[in-house]
Amino acid sequence: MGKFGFSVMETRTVNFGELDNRLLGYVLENEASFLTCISCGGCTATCSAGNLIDFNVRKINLFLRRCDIESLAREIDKCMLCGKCTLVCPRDINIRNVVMLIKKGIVKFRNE
Amino acid sequence: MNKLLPEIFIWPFIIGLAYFSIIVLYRFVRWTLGLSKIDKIRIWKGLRSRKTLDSAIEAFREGLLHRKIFRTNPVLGYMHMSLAFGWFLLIVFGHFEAVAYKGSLSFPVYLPIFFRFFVDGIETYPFMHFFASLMDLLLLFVLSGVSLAYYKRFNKKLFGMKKATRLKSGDRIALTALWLIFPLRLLAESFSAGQLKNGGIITQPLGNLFSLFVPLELTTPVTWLAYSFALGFFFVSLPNSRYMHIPAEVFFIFLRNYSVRLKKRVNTYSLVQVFSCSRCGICLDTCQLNLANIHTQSVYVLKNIRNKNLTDEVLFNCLLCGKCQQVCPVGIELIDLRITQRIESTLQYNSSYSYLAGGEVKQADVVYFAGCMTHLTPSIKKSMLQIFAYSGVDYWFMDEHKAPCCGRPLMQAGQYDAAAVLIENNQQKILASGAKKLVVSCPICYKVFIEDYNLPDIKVQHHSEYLFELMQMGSLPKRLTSEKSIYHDPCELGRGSGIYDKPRKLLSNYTSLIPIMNEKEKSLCCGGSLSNIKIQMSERDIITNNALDEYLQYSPDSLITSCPLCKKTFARGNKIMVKDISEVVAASIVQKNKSNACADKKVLEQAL
Amino acid sequence: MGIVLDLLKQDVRFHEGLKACMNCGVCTAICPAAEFYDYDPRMLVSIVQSNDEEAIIELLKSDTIWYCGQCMSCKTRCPRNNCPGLVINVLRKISQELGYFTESVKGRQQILIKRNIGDTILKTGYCIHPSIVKPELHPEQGPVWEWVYNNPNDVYERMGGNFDKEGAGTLRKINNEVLGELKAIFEVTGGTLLFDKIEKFSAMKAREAGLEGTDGNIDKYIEKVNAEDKI
Amino acid sequence: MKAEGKRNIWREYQKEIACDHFYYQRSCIRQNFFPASEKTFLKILRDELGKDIYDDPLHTTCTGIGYHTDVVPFDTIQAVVARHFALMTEAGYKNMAISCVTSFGIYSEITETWKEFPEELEKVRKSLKKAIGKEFEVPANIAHASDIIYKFKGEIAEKQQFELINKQTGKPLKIVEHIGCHYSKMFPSKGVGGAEFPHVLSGMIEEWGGEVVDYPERRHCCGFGFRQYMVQSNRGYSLSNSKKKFESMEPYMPDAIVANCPGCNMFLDKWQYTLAEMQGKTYGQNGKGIPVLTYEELAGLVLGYNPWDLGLQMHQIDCEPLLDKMKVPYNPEDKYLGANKKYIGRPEVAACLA
Amino acid sequence: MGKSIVTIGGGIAGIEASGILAELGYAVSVIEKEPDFGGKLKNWDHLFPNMRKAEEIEDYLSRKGKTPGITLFPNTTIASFENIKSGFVLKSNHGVSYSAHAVIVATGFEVFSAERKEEYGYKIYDNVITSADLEKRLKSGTPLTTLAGKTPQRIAFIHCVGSRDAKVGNTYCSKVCCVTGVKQAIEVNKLLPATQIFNFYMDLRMHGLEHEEIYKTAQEKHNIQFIRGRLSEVSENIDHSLLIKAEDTLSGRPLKMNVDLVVLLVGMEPGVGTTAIGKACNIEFNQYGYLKIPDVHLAGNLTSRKGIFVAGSCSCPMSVKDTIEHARSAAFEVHRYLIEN
Repeated sequence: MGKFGFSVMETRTVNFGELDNRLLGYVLENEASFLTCISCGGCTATCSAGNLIDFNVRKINLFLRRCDIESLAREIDKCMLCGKCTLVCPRDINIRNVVMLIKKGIVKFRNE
Repeated sequence: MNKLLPEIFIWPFIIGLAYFSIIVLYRFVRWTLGLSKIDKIRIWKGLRSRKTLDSAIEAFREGLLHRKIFRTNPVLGYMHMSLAFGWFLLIVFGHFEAVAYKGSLSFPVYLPIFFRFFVDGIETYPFMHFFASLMDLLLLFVLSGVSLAYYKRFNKKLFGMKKATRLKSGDRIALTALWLIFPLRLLAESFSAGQLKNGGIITQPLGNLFSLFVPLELTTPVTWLAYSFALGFFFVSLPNSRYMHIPAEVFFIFLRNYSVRLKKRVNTYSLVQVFSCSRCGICLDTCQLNLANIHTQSVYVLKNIRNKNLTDEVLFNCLLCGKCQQVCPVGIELIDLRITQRIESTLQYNSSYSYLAGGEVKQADVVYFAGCMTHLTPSIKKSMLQIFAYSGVDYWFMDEHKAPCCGRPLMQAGQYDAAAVLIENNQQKILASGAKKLVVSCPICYKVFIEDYNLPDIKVQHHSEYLFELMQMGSLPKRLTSEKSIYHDPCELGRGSGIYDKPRKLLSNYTSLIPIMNEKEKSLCCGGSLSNIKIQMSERDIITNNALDEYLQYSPDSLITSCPLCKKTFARGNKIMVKDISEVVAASIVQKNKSNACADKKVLEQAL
Repeated sequence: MGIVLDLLKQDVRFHEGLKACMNCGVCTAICPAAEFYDYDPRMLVSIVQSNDEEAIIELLKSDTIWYCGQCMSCKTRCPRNNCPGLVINVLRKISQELGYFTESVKGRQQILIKRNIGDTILKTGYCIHPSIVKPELHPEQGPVWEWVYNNPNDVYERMGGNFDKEGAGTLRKINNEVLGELKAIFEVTGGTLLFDKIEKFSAMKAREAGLEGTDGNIDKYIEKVNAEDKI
Repeated sequence: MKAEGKRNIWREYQKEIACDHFYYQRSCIRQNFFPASEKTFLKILRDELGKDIYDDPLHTTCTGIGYHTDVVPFDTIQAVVARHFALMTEAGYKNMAISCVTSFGIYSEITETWKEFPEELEKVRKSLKKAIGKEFEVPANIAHASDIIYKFKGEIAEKQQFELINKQTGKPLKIVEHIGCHYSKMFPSKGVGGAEFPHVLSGMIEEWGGEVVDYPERRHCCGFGFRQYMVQSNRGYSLSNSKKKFESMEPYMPDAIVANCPGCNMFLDKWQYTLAEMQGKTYGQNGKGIPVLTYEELAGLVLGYNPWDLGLQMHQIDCEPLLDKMKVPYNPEDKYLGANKKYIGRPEVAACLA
Repeated sequence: MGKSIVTIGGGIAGIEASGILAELGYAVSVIEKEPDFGGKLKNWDHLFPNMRKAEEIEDYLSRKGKTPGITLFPNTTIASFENIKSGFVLKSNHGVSYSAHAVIVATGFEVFSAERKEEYGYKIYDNVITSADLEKRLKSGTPLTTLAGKTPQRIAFIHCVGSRDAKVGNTYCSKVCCVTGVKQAIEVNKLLPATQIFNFYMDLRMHGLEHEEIYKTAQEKHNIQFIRGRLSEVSENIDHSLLIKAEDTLSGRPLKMNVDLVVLLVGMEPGVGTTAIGKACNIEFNQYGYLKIPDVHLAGNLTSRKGIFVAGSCSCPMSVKDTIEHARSAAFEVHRYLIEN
């Protein structure tokens, strides 16, 4: 803040040019059904964890595609893997595998 | 003594045997040392108990007679038995013969193995002709197994098997060597008999025949040498091939009888089991994933563990339905082995359920836990609440609004530590409720409540058991309809928890059950299993539809199950009316109890 | 319908600003505030459109409504001819009417603005007067402004101004008669009332937080509001 | 970039601007920070173009900043604006010339509201009558001061002394235009050239020999944000938005920025200083800032007015590099003198920009 | 029968309806302002949902146009329109009179003029094109590059350009742009597999039975990324790439992206021809400027004047498939009318 009493703010804008999408690639390569997500939110609506806390499964797709790994890691940790999302998904996406792959990918790319 | 060949020809055999013995001994020691302290104490105590004798008998029965394979598949059983037991008898009687020949217990280790090479027909010893013929017959016995094995390679259908395990190079060498040992022995003994007149009822006529057109001076030593090499190759390749299962299985039987158990982490007992797999392929055939052309069955997992190339794709592509474990002739704990591997592979994964702290608790006699899957099949939930209201039970619907998952899906994925957090939270709430009974609608939850929750003084029941008990107490109306139904055993409730009869007895009050081929222990998986992380929905559908098609052959009016996930999965097939056992019971209440309609309505509204 | 919805619908700007939103997001895409604050005008309009009184009250108590910079870029682009910026104006007005503004960090700042801009209007006839742009409060204005601030008569005279003097021209003194008219307009049209409400609710909040001086002054409160401290 | 496309759009948005007889409405911010620009505007209109424009001592602020910081209600600002209309009516004028873009936006919004909701107009008539006993007529024409300069840009060009050409290279000066948000974003039809490709400033620049640089964040707000600047702790918002613009225009290496909005002129000037202080970053050439001019200052330079009479010394970013390029003569000694060439001391030199 | 019909417009609808009526024995004059027939079809490359070549339909229509009984009048417009007792007399720009017992208006649509969506910079920025432009490029087979000849690394398809937009006066959905956008995205992906493709949409209105499948295939097989957010603006970077801005509405954050090519999926509008003919015939328009049909369910081919019928997209946005069906039903309505009168 210094002498001014304010400072330059960070932008919230998603800048598509500067995204690191290794994790996205890893997940999509190993679970192709995830490509077909239409962000309908059915998963979020049924989610057991989401019923308990502010947790949005749909946004996992979003964070992954926007390469917001920090938010992704924070959110994915809340999943209880109960599998309801997979059962309601209209596009038959294997969401539990996506969750597991993300968990694995986070460890993998953190170490790389 | 035969002068035509220096004794050096036995060395391939001797070296092989020595190598084999050292490696196997080394492994046994390493495995033993790798066990936990408690397990070691168990072994120490067991060694001096009856368990040792029991184990020896079992080892004889399973390792040599292959009783379990016999039961599943008699031809396959005979093949294994003739090879293993026949060879065993050859060795045993070969030793007796050597004793008889030498008149003492001291003779070189190779003598019984190459006996006819060393013994001239003009020498005599007790029971000479008896031994010669007995050994011939035993060899014939073994050879019958070998020829079945040949045949199996080329035509597996003879054995009623759809699949055969794929071979690795180590296996190939061992297999080739094994296939060659006994024919070579037959040839060698026949050649020797032709020269030395020392054969039995088979080898002597054969020898005489061969002597007419075979240059025995040359072929006899060469064949014995080849026989020795075949043995040597076999013993050398054995520890690195699937035939390691022969010693490992014996070791496994002893450890198992000494109450050594699999832990939640991979240890040397896991390895003992991995090495005990004969890759007989029985697990392959029973696996429903074959229908979807998925090749991740237990035998491959064990093989991959041995070869240290297990991938997530294989490890997590399993329904954990338990059918393979049910039929495994060696008794390997296939499910737990897979789960421990899953635990191992997900150790670094993170999870955070800090949001679970606390939660509402109500006092009641019975705690009802519907489970996540039941929330996706609200008719089950509705039926259970109707039944509770009808029977006047003081209950608390624990996960009516907000409750964590039971933890089992996490466990199935290997995430035990994560599951523990959920378990702890649920456990505290259940204990705080003061209830004496926990009723669970989902078999997946049921199993974890039984096995992994610490709920002293609380009886955990799946709703099918609970409803059976209510019926016995006369708290439920009975109303037999003309409907013919099939009862589908959910994996987790049937093979997983051994509950087969209570649901059937309960249902007999409402519907007539059609007996079907694949039921109880042999029941099919619906395909919906949460345990399979990798399978695609389209592949699940194949399994589901296959099961449905099998059921439809019996033309039932409805398919009854007692698992919300089975119900949901079968309903997806959209081929037959699928009901939960609770719905069947609840349907009779609505009919009988119109005066209670008001109360029902309230319950109904609550439920919805 | 609750009071908030009533108030919303009474305001002509609400009807101007919100016809029907289809959640397309063109407003957020170019919203300067959405770029730097955790703020999404589309979501805000969506909440207002929901007619959910409770949710709207939450909004009125939140920082959210105070992030907009009133550039009105949203109006240019909206394919449904809505103007989230105008809807914000109405929400802010209601938040102040009902005292909800003191519930949020950004909302509480209204007392600063009222005392700065609001009071300056009635005192000088201008929104901004050199006297309130004190260099110590405005370091960003830089040394040239400090020079101007210290030499207003000379600088403005050289610029052809009429600083603090009767008659026409730059920064002329607005005479009392005109200021009287301005005050009369504020009285009649609710301007004074709004000033009073901002003062009243801020004082209440200061009292509630134990930040009221013995003579009823709320300087301590204002200090904390200025620093965006917790209250 | 195809110029023809823009020209097509400009043809679509030809707003009506009165020719003569204006009632002038001053700007709070401009009076404070760019007082000479308003003086220059009146001078150009009266002396160069021979127009009649009335500078009424009785008008006040429109209270627009108060309105957009939400301390002045809509009813109040409508009545204040109505009072100005009443003053205009009393003075016998029908055409408004508005110095401030915020005011211009306010006047537009209010008159549009009255069109759509006539009952609001009646309400305002009543309350003004009640408060001060005045009656008013809605102006026939409301123009922003930049509209008027735009309209007469050709006449100004005829009297042009200096072209917007870099005399050192012979190439047109590269100038970035910045249009105040409230000029046409609310009502595109009320701005020359509309909201997306406004022509009001680019028209002047091109007419007077310069080259307009179209850069990606051209339309982005300077970040004033009213309450976002008025409260110290919020100013990061304001600063960050301007920074975004500077970063976007930097690769084009503009020689100057021209704006038509008081706030924008001030912020684009001052934030360059602040950013240089905070982050050591400057966006102009040779480590200096980019000079920021009002359109009157630009017109004044073109007409050969003394830069210090135009008030360029009140800018934090020095305009001398631009004057040098244009070969506009100036006396550095005179820059910071007070009235009657009195020495009043000099501002401290901003080291970060030197 | 000897009754005569004038069809105004020689596009898909006009030819199809006229062909059927000619087969039924009527004398049909088809008036077309362009030198050749087939309407916009000649600008399209492949048609959804089955990716058939548009030329196949063109061939079909040109055969249809040769049905005995049809007379084609290219380069002709209607100058006047008169009511007579037995029907109508139309006079052409060449001074030729046509008498008709019934008239079919099949004047089609116009592609939305994307330059009206100023913030997208069509005809201003070098690399902003429309879906119609892209279709022509695909058809011509020339390599798909930026104006400077570079292979685009990133392409954005922008949905709802000129549709669902009060700012340009078209509040309706043009129905075909969603599926066109996805179809073209797939085609571009096949041509330029290394290029990242994004579709910016609000809703994907994949109305036809197979259209949803096209969408899924685009995601699954062609890795096309769909971003839910309407494009707010396009601006040009110094390297002539484009900076586009939308809200990533699913995350509630603004989103910006540099792309090399922007394809605007332009909607449909009633054409000037439709407006002129409608006025000349004195028939009513609906609120969107299309020809008004009296009953959306039961009278889809009628107009406000007896004897004047409508076929194809001059009544509302239609796909090729819908247009052919609409033309066929128009022929039936005309036939029924002529029998009854």
